[in-house]
Amino acid sequence: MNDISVLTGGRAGDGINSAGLLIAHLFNQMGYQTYMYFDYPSLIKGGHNFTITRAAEQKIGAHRDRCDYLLALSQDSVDLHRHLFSENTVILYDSGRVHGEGQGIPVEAILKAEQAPPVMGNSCIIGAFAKSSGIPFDVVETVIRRQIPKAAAKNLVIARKGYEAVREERIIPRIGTTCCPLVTGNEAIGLGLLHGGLDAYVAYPMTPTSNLLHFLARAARNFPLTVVHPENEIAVMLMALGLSYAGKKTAVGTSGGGFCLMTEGFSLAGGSEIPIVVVMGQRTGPSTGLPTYTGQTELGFVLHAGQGEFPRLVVAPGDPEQAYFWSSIALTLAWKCQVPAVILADKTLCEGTYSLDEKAIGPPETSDLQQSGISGQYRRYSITDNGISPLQFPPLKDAAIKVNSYAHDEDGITTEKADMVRLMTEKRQRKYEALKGEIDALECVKSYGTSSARTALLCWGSTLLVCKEAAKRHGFGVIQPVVLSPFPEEQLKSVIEGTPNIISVEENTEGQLRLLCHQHGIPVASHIAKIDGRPFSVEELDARLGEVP
Amino acid sequence: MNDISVLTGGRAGDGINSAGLLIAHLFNQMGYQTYMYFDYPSLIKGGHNFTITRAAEQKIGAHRDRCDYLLALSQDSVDLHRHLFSENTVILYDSGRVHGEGQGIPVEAILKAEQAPPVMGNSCIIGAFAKSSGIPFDVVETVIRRQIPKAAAKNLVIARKGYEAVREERIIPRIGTTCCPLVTGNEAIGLGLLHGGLDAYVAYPMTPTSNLLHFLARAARNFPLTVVHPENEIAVMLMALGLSYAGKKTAVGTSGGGFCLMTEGFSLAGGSEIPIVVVMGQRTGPSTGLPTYTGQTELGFVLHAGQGEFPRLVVAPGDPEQAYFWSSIALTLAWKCQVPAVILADKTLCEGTYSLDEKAIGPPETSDLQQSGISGQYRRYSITDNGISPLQFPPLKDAAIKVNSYAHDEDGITTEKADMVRLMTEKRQRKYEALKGEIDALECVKSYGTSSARTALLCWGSTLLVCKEAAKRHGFGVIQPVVLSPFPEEQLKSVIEGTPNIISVEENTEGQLRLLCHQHGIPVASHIAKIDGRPFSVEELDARLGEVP
Amino acid sequence: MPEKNLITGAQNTWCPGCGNFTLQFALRNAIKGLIADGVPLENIVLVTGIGCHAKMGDYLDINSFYSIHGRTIPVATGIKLANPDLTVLCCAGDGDAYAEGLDHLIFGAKRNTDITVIVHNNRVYGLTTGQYTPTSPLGFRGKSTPQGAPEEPFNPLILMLASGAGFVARSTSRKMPHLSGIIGQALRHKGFSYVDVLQICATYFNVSELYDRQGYELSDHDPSDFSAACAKAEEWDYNSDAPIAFGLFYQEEKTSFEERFSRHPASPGSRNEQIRAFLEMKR
Amino acid sequence: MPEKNLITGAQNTWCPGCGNFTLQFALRNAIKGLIADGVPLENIVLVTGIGCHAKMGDYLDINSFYSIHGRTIPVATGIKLANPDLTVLCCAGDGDAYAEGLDHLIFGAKRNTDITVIVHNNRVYGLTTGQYTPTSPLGFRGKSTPQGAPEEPFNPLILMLASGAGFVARSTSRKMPHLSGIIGQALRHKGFSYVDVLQICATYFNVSELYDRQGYELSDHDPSDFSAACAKAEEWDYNSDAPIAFGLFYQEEKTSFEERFSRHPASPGSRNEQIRAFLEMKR
Ligand SMILES: Cc1ncc(C[n+]2csc(CCOP(=O)(O)OP(=O)(O)O)c2C)c(N)n1
Ligand SMILES: Cc1ncc(C[n+]2csc(CCOP(=O)(O)OP(=O)(O)O)c2C)c(N)n1
Ligand code: SF4
Ligand code: SF4
Ligand SMILES: [Mg+2]
Ligand SMILES: [Mg+2]
Repeated sequence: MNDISVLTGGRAGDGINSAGLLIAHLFNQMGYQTYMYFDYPSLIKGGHNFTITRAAEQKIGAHRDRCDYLLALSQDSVDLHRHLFSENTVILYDSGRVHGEGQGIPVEAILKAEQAPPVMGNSCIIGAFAKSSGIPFDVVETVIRRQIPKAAAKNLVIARKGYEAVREERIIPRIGTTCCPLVTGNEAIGLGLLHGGLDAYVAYPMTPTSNLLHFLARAARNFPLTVVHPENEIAVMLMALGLSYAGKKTAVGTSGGGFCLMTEGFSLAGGSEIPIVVVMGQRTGPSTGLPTYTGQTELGFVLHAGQGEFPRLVVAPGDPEQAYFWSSIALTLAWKCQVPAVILADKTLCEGTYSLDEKAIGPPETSDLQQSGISGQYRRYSITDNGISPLQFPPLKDAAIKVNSYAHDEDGITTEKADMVRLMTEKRQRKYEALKGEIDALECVKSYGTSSARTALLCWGSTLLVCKEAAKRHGFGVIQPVVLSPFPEEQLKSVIEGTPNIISVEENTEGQLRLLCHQHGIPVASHIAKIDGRPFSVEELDARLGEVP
Repeated sequence: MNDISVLTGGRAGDGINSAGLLIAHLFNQMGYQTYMYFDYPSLIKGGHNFTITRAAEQKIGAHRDRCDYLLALSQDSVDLHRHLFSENTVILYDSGRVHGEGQGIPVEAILKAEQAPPVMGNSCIIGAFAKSSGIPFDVVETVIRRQIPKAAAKNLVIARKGYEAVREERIIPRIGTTCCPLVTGNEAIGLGLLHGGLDAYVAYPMTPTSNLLHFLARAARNFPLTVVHPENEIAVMLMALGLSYAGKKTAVGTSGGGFCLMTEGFSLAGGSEIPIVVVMGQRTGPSTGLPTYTGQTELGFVLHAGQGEFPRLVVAPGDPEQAYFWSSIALTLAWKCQVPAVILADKTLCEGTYSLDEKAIGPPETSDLQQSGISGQYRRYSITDNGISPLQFPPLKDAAIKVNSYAHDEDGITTEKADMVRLMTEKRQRKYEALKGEIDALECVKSYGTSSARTALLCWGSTLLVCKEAAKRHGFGVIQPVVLSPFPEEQLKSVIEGTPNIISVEENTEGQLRLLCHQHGIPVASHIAKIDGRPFSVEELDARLGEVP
Repeated sequence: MPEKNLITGAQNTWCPGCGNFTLQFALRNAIKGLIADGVPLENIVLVTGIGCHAKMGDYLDINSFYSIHGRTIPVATGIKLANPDLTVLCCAGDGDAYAEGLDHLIFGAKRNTDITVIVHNNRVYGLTTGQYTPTSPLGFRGKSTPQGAPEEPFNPLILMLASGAGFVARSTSRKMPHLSGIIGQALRHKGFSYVDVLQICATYFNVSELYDRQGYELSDHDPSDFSAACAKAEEWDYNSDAPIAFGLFYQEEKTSFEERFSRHPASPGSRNEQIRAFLEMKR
Repeated sequence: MPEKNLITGAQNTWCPGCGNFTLQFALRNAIKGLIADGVPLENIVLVTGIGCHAKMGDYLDINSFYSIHGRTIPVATGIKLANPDLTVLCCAGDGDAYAEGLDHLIFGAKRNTDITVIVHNNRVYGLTTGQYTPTSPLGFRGKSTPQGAPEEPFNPLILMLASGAGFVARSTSRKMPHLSGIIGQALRHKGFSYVDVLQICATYFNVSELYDRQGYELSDHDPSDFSAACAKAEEWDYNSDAPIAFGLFYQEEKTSFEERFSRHPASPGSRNEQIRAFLEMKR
């Protein structure tokens, strides 16, 4: 089985992310499934960045520690990763910057000779990598023409020089033709939202969802989409609710710190029954923490955020296909049931690049807004059997559409009467049941290889793919609830049935999903935690699984 | 057993709260334990307000539905409460405003005759009440002299007129001499904080803790206390953290909506290890909800608020003695363990008036800041066995005291290194253990009458006293965890042991404490919910208990 | 359409003598004026904060978004962006707009969103029973400042002028026709319009006497003259006893925020085709 | 005390050419000046927000509170209230102080808290890789506005003047000695002092040429003249190509916020006695 891992390292500003991505595209052209992890600190230039680009025959979404190729644009790239090398590691380095073993490439000299700007150093290295791994130059050419269309010619000249500067070392065989589109988790979320009918996106920049803002801001050229970046997250949330009230399917994006500021508006959405989707990308906390690293510490927070009780949808996609599918669903269901929804992601998913399996993204049926006939006077909160009132937007002839953060009556007028408060609370509870009915009709709990296994890993969000890979090595199954609220208790119980040992794998301390399972009477005995902001590598999780008694 | 309940009703602006309180003071002088519930909508003048003042021989803290005396200053006071009257109810009304059965008092005429302002109408009614219930006028005199010292003479004249306007109907016997100080929950919390050494209080007004702000703002005349009301809750939290950083023991107060805005700063406190106390008064949500009514819907929220994981102390006092005791403890422990703490109260507790049992408030030992010797260079986050670093404040000679919201090293300098992040996360986990040790040394789980009972009510916060009263009628015990984080799992388990049936009683939908118990492997089969913003009355809970299978 | 009185059946709970009554009727009149001009009633949306002022959302029988404390302006901005055909106005309190959510007010002006913001400036937190606000005078003895407020007020007109507001006016609940007129003008102004209404709080800050004594209506004032507007606005600092001008201080037409959001060209294909095209590029 | 260089061992991670380096040294010099004046080093506290600018908290070897995005000013206010003997200064970003936390800036000025706020105004969100801020020019093509920012910038000097700031100055990272001087003056000003520093962002908004070409130092300007200050501040609107003045625009001494918090008389009894006295009243 082919399974290749390329580490590309350099300083921030060297374009390491792009370099890793070009390599992923080379693999893509060679027929491989790919995944790219991008590790960078919170700074703009300098420091140490690296990508790990992997290629394999089957679907992957986790990095490996073992490094087959190292492309070093800085000394740190060699020095900091030594423990990942073996004698088989092919090392290519920029001989102007690195004292290395392996093959040096005089990047600066090449650029100078061609009067090319420093950013083109990447193409030089990519060319060299292609040569050393036996990737034909025409593959490089295809990738550069597609990915750097604006400056393809010059980059190709540079790449060719890099190609010629080294010798073939370790061949990567072609295993097929072009595989898949390569997308980041952020892009998959954005596309899923667009698929679901997104009209507006409002966000204040915050890692790891800033790139979703950037992606959608660009997409606004091609889609009928309004993208706004307001003064802060409070404004984001309230502006979004204004857009929703006036009929636009709207989402917002942030990370934990920004989400804190949105919680008051989140409760407003819940109480006044205004649909909204929050893309909540987790990173390492508490507080500012490690802004560019990952974590899974906000499950409890998003489940309980906001004062008062109200139904909410929380989905935590584990791979780009789920990100696409469930983002679309989240938007659709938020609107159908008039509830706030959270797409709970994390830095690993948001900023990882994956081969997207287009067949697996659905597309889910975009069932339209529930359009109960309006008979008689329109009342924004009319009490219905399923708790869902007809949703209309101004201007609506002969009607005043009144939404209200106070306890209110069917017309949306403030009430303080105990009876009406109870009726409206019960109405929202029925909406919860309606929402539960919607999710029960979907496969909310994914399981992989559980039929024969006596042990399964329980996970949520981006740890899915590392769990799948590590579990296979141990003959374990994997169970992943994608929907976390309403909690798919029955589906989870039926999936778990017959698997006596459950090990939760989460990037937090105690296992937040694990505790949630306990709440629902589902015991989860062991927990594997990760708390340093780095995602599990396959080898690391593999070893940790070996330690579980 | 003497058990008297007086309902006083009128419009907002009539001073119903004061009237109810004067009645409580009459009872207090007659040797009774008292409790007053104040029910008012979110408006300033008009509408319908009422108080229920109860007196009993044993400690009470819940209202009864049965009404023994009705003092009606408005027609609504008669019309809206008819279901509470029996033929024995003594009705006194302002004959200028109310068409009533019972004894009318020409309040307006009396005031006019004495050229007294409308607010003195209360004294008139109080006088009448005293007469009708056989309370000697000298008791009225004592109360008015003590409680309205500035205008005692005139009020006494008016009270006398009221006294003379009616006849004795139903005697309330004197059962002792002056009983206790009467305080609201807000005052008990404020006094407890002062007892614990509060230096500064920062808040933005929000029911039900606005009165705590008002109380402490006045107290700042007598205590070395800085009270600030800034532009909004974000500023509140951050200003408070600035005060804490510079060495002032600081608390803030708010309700759910304001707490939303504080969550980002709360996480900052957690991550940067700056002590802070949040008085969080719950009211009916979601969103603005019913601002002047009650609820217990934010337990899950305060337990999970803020991004990332960090230790926090959460205490939920159930009566004014606990409010005093645990507010003091919360401040002390927040500082000792350098964690954020939440005093989780609600409208019922905050704005209820209770007889305070001074013997039961402690005072707990105010153990001082842990003063580990500083050897060598001061490092704000030096890694210690119990996770608690020495706390010092600027100016500290030859040291830079650096706190940091980023992941940081021992000096407080930002780090992004996986190892240091793990060490600091573990340090905070050890602090959690230290905090757990502190609370384990205290009685965190109260139980009443559980030794013989096979059934116990499980409750938290202000429902304690109604539970105690209703449980007694059924021969049930009552179990109340006062500390909710760190969860006193062992104490709770040992208290619960031997009580096979546990019924949770909470003013929320599903039982948030109940779910928390499930998480800790403590099954709670039944749940009695209340969701209309009104606290349980004794009769109501009694009846609901009767329905539990 | 039958002449509607625009008042809902909700029970009114303002205190007797409250300036909000005047505001309510002035607003109603201004809205009737709009309708007479041909604006469909259903195209008007009111956004309120939380506080006494905000009860307007319950009382006026028009589309309304009774939002949360301090947040009228972002909500209104979202509504206007969603549908520029709507006439969107905010009733905000001074606690609301000058304290809790001041930043949004300044950004509303900066962006020149075409909304109207009416601040019920009673210079006190009414609904929370009388604390000082950013426009209460220095030394104000409210419940949170029993020893007197430790801050001088700011001058919100000056702030709005400094923020780029294209319509800056002041009126008072003591002058119903003036108030109706100013609100009508504000609603018609294209771009961000702001009206500070010195509203009497009968219960916690009744300075009717001051406003009656010192108040006068602007005349001979050129609202296109920015410096003159600043000078007039500086006349009274919300603290001392000085003449208080009512009227339109400043007006300027500028491109609005919504206009700068280019309407999207009819996209060449359906959403799904666009998505497919994007994925194709990523292959 | 041995001469300290005031710089920690933390690795500096600003981009080559970043204006923050100039700010760092200017600040260090200004602090050294204070120390030379007799201010104990340990009495100086720096509060930073989050962004490139905020790394100052790591780099300067003085007391620091590296807070969260947009919140330097309330933190600084709390510190100053806790201990008026401390010299408290903020390094804030323009995203920080003009967007996320604008309200605090205005209230800092309004209250006249005796703190110094230095805004590293690079007119871009640096650390989040280049989005427009409230002082970016109209049409700025940042990552969140690839088709150009839809808002005109506001003029923060005018806002600060309108908010009652008693010390309003501007400098630039292109003029190290000037910057040191202004910061020194700001630190010495009793009351709220504000310095807008036009800082070069080498990576996302390098307008060195503009600042060098249009920048000039104020002379013949009377900083006690409010109108003159406003006029000078209006000269350049942060958008167009006009002369950009550097220097002290306005200065006025006023009572500070802390001073208005009356220090409490030595209480007649201990805390517990006071508590008992209160309870006695409630009996
Ligand atoms: C986040 C938040 N904080 C506090 C409150 C409590 N609150 C309700 S109304 C109000 C003040 C209202 O003052 P203002 O805006 O001036 O309105 P007014 O009542 O004077 O019309 C406050 C502080 C709230 N609802 N939400
Ligand atoms: C509440 C919150 N929202 C967003 C962010 C993400 N964030 C970090 S720095 C920054 C912008 C910084 O811009 P600026 O204040 O101008 O500082 P600069 O980097 O330009 O110095 C943002 C948006 C955050 N940390 N917290
Ligand atoms: S408190 Fe003041 S503003 Fe509120 S309703 Fe009463 S008079 Fe009006
Ligand atoms: S991004 Fe700009 S502000 Fe940030 S360090 Fe680089 S040059 Fe400086
Ligand atoms: Mg007000
Ligand atoms: Mg900036």
